[in-house]
Amino acid sequence: MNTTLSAILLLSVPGYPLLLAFPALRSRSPWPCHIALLPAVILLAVPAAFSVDLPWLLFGSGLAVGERSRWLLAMAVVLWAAAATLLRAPANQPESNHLTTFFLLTLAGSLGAILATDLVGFFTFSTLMGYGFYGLLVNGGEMAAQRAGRVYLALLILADLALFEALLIVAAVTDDLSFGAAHQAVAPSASLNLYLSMVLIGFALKAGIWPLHFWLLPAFRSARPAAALLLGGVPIATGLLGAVRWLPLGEISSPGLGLALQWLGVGAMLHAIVAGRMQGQLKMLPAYAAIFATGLFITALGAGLADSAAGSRYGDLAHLFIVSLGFGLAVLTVGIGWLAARSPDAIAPAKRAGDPAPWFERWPGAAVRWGAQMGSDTLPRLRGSWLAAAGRLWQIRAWQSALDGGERSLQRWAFAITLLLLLGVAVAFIGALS
Amino acid sequence: MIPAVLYALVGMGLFALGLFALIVHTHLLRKILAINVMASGVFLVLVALAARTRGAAPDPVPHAMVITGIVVAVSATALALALMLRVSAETGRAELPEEPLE
Amino acid sequence: MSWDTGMPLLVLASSLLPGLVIFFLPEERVVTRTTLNLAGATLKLALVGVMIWGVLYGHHYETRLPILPGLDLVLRADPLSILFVALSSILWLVTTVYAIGYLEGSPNRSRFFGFFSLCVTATVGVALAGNLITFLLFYELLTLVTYPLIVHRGTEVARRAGRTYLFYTIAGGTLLLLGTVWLYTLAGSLDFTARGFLSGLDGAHHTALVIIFVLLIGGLGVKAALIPLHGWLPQAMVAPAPVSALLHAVAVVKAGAFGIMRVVYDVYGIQFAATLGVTLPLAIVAAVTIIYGSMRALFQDDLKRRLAFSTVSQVAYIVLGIAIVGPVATIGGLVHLVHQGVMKITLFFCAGNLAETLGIHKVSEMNGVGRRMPWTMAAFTIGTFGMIGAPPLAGFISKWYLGVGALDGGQGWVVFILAGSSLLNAGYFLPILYAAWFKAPPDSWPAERSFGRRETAWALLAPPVVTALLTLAAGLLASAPFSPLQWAHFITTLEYAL
Amino acid sequence: MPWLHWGVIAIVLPLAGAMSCFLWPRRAIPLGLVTALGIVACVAGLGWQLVEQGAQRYVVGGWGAPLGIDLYADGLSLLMLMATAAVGLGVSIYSIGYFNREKARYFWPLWMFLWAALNALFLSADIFNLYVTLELLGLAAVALVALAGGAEALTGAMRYLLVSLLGSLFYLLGVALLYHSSGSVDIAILAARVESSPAVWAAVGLISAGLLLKTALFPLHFWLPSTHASAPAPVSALLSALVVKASFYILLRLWLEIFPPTSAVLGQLLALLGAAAVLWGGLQALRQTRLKMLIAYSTVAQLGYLFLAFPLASITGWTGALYMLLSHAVAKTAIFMAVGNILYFGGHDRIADLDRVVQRLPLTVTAFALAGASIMGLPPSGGFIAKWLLLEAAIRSGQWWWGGILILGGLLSAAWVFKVVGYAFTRSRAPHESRAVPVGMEWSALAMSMVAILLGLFASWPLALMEIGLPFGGKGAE
Repeated sequence: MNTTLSAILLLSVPGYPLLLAFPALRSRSPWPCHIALLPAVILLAVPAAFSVDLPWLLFGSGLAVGERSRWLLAMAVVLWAAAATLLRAPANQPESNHLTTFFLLTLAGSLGAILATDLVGFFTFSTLMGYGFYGLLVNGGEMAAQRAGRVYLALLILADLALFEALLIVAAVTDDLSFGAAHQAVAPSASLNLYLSMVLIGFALKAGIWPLHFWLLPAFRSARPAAALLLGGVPIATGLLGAVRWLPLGEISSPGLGLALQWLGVGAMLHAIVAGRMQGQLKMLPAYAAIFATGLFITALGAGLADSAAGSRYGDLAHLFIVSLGFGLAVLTVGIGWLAARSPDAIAPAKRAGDPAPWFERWPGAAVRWGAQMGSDTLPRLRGSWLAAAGRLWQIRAWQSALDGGERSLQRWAFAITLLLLLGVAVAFIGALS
Repeated sequence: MIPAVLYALVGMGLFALGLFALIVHTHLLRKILAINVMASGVFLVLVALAARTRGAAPDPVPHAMVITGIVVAVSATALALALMLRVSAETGRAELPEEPLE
Repeated sequence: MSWDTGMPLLVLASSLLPGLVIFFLPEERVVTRTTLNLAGATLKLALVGVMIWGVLYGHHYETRLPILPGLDLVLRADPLSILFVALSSILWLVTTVYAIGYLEGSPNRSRFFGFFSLCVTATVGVALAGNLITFLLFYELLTLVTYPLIVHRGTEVARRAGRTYLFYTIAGGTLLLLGTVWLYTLAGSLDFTARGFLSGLDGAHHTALVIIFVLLIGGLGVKAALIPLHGWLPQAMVAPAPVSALLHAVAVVKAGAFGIMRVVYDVYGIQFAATLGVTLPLAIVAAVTIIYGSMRALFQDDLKRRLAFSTVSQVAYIVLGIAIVGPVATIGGLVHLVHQGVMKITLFFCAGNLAETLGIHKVSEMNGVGRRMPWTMAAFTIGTFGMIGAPPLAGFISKWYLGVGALDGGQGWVVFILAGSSLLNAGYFLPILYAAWFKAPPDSWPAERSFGRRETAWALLAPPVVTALLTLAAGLLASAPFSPLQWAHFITTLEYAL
Repeated sequence: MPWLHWGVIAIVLPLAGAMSCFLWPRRAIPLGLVTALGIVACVAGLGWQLVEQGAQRYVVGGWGAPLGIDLYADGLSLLMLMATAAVGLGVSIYSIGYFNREKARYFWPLWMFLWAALNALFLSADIFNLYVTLELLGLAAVALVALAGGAEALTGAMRYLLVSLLGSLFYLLGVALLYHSSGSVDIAILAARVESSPAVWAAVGLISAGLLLKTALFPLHFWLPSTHASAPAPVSALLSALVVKASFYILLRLWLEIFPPTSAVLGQLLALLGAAAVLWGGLQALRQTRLKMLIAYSTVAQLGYLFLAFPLASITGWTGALYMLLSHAVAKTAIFMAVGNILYFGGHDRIADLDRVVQRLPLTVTAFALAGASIMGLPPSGGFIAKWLLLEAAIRSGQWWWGGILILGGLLSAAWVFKVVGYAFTRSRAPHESRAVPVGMEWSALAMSMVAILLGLFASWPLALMEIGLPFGGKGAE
């Protein structure tokens, strides 16, 4: 296969869904969500490693498919195809039209992230995926879904900020932002620890790893079937993939951080078991399974960070782990959905919509209100009062009468001529003196 | 020399007197007269100062100036009087308002 | 006079002459007026294209006109001015199309378009100014010709807004004048020179130079809306939408920011400014403005007011990029000059569309508007994400260079300012998007006008869509030749003698 | 010596014009216009001559000083003549539409007479001749003010006449003393002979006081606002632009040539009064509710600027003051014309009731705004150049506080200009009757304001003309 053709194919994997996301461009095609997957399917069918360099894109970017990403791509294609099928259920409504758009945007982001070969490219696609998925969660949903979306969005922004900082750290030491070069550049740099923590926080937020899993539970609780099916394979999997791609595994040994991560992972697994037991809702089972699995992942990641030899081996395994995680969660979700359809009693009703906002939503709200009181309202008020004072000063009668009286007295003959004489005398006197 | 200085001092006195009258009087005719008195004072000063050196013939230049000045003063007085008549016809009083009309 | 010396004059004339002719056109000569407007805008764009090519190939475009002994009026096209000229001429074309659609059927259009053209002329003059006095001239001219645009509607509110605007800008211009004269008496020259012309001055003058810097920045900061000199900007949004768009994106605030660039790079020279110790305070002022503007935007319900405070914050990014010493941050500041313009003009176009088509002026009225006007809101969405700095849009590129430049220049704290500002940007923009796309639309809009099957008039829809695409392209194709980023690189190599 | 003819013609021609307008009142307008064009041509010829040959002195009739009349022309007088020609031409064209037939009969002869007096004043080479021309100027100006008729204008004219005579008498007394102490009235001879003595200082005091009264420097401006506001618009323009400047010209001339060099304290005193005028006039202007009153007070403020150059005592400072004078003359003419149009149009000049005049008289408002830009010193305008030069001189001489006064004054003028322009955009509560303004009046106002702007763009030419004969190169350059 020649390079042009492969480049077009690679580009069209994320590009075609993006194009179809414009409602005008898909109005004629009957199965837009499925058709959008076609380039990816073709790419899977051709068993060769492709890559394309896009020096004009952003700061110079690229796409590639290799041995590891092929598995991830396969997982994604299967999950997306299934979700697309589930999505078709509601008939032609404006909501469903929007939904299709968000679906395709998310799809493009998710596939692009898998193929990206550099930090900025990955960042871009995962951001696209994130915002698209937010739309998928929220669109036409209930109160609970909207709250879940809101939480997800807030965390997404925080995560992007953290990752942006990480990117800046890399960019400060190297101009080449492809994964390999970045790893090599950042490994010996002084701000390695900052970089590692930013990356870990960012992707932990994106993947909903305990204890930063705020968005995970509400999302699982309220997502519609198609979105629920994708939860494991798309946001979580992309988050985990990001951690694997961005961390310089195999280049560094950081035992302290590794140990901390391992403890965190164990904690996550314990939390999943205990909290899952106490919750006792069948619908929430995939959520706790996800927390458990990501905990396991973090434990292994910790081991990989602690020792560079383990790290390089772990890199390969991690991809497979992500693939199976995505599949597993999807199967679990579908299975429970099927159970629920058979016997609705088996699933306890979700919490009612009117429940109070969770703490992580209340506190920032209060902080913002406080900020409004302190920071932004006082200054204009101050200025307003100052202006009012100035206005009053201008209106004071003393000024007015001084100006009026001064002018009136200047208009009098006697006064004016006296002044004139004085002036003449003063000039003569001053001159004669000097 | 002595008479010349005397004339000059008298001229100065006339000037001051006219100035005083100009300030004090409100009637326009009096003001115009005051201006004329002042002018006469200045002319007197000019004529007096023409005798610059004792015994020598007086300098003719100030005299020429005085003649010119008188011409100017006459025409100015004529204009002033005409204007005064118009003012009194228009306002009924031959006085200037202390403050400008609003 | 050869082509090279006449070129800057031609560029000015391409908007000046149509403007002057338009003043005398009767109100009902719509076609002539439109043709003149568009022809002028297109011609200017073509001329600027020629100048870009020429500057790359070493042509020296310069017009000189003596005004005072030893002082000339200089119009010169250097790479920095080309950046600003290109921005203003592209956006002028787009805004002209928009204004034609926006003002269709409203009174006093000849006056409006006349001043509109003069406004662009003044902006281009600001861009092409080759020394401080020429800059001052066009800077003040800009104040004068924007005033009729702000009070265009002739209401009491507009008159007050115009008064506030003038109060600020005239005072600012005065400071600028004072600083310029003082500088002239010290240095004896005012010509913009890459890397500045003051570093050779006697050390005894350094205190005076610091005071002059404060005067100059104070004067320019009024238009660039640095706090506490920003008070006019939110009030000036009573102007018609195309005017707000032009004011916020191209003309007024940009003239201020561009002037700060000139002063820091081409009068003082960034290294010399750093030696004087004036860059850090400037950076702090910019940082405070960034955060303060965003905070205020957070609590505005009026859409245009929210956008106005967002401008306060975003223009300070440019200043921040200037104030950080180092080539990367400079690139960030330069490129944001263009990027902010393209993004903010998109947002104002969209706000105008909402007001004009549905009568929506407030954020709280925007529920579900995405379904009624999907194209407009799609453009708006791109604009807001660009502002937040989401990849791969234009704002991301700017923020990227500012962040890397800050680390590069040893100003790590700036990164936190950027992060905080992104957060606040998201805080005041995303709720709008949420309401527009996900909330249910009301039964009826405040004042709906029907345009048949289209969501609004063509002339209103095309400009925001085009500028939204430009926002996308400026980010995606940042590494392509002739992108704003590449041009900023080009300028930076000159300013730092790399 | 061919140039002489130009100078003499520039004086004789308007006199002849005045006579012919008086004799053939029906043809007054064409006669006046032809004369105006002729004078402009004369001044241009004189300018060309001066550029070619430098400063010139001419002995009228062949009798030299002290008895004969000498004329002297250098850059300073040339600039004043040119300002007069420019303003005069504009006002001539403007007044075609402004005055009805009855008024035109009186206006044209008087105006030509005034012009002759101005030209003669600027060309005079001795201080007594200056007195005569000053008196002629005053009488013509008073008659022109009275032309408006009505109590307000007549009392204004009367007051003006008395003030003018008073000022002239002070001046004449000073001349007498000067003559006594040095035996000549010729400026050049006086410059060589004058020494610092009590008599000379008494003369300086009297002359300064008289001229300051005529120039209406604060606090002696009491007569100016009512007079300028009550006169017909073209006359107000002439008074503000030229007549008050004539006495300033004499002061400047005498200061540069004759006054003893140790007058630094006096310079500070004058600048102090000037600064007070700038602030007081600006504040009073801002408080006015009537347009013409406002403009008149602005003249008070602008005259203050001229005196700021005295303590600076540098070529840049003098050039700045002279440029200020020139651009103010042109700009104020344009403003008075614009205000005249507004008055003609709406029949009133209440600022708050301008009632969207910007839509109905766009050219007039443009003229007002452009001229206003020059008055407040925004670039590109003559006012800006003047302000720049004065600021530069102030900073160079280390007396930056005078620069601060300039800046404050500019802000105050900006405040009143935009107060007016702002109301021109809004609608007033009650509708007003209006009548159409002749096209010529609108265009001449616009043309004058364009000249004010062009003075900023092509400043190097007038500045080069000022150099002829180095009027500031003497004592002032120290």
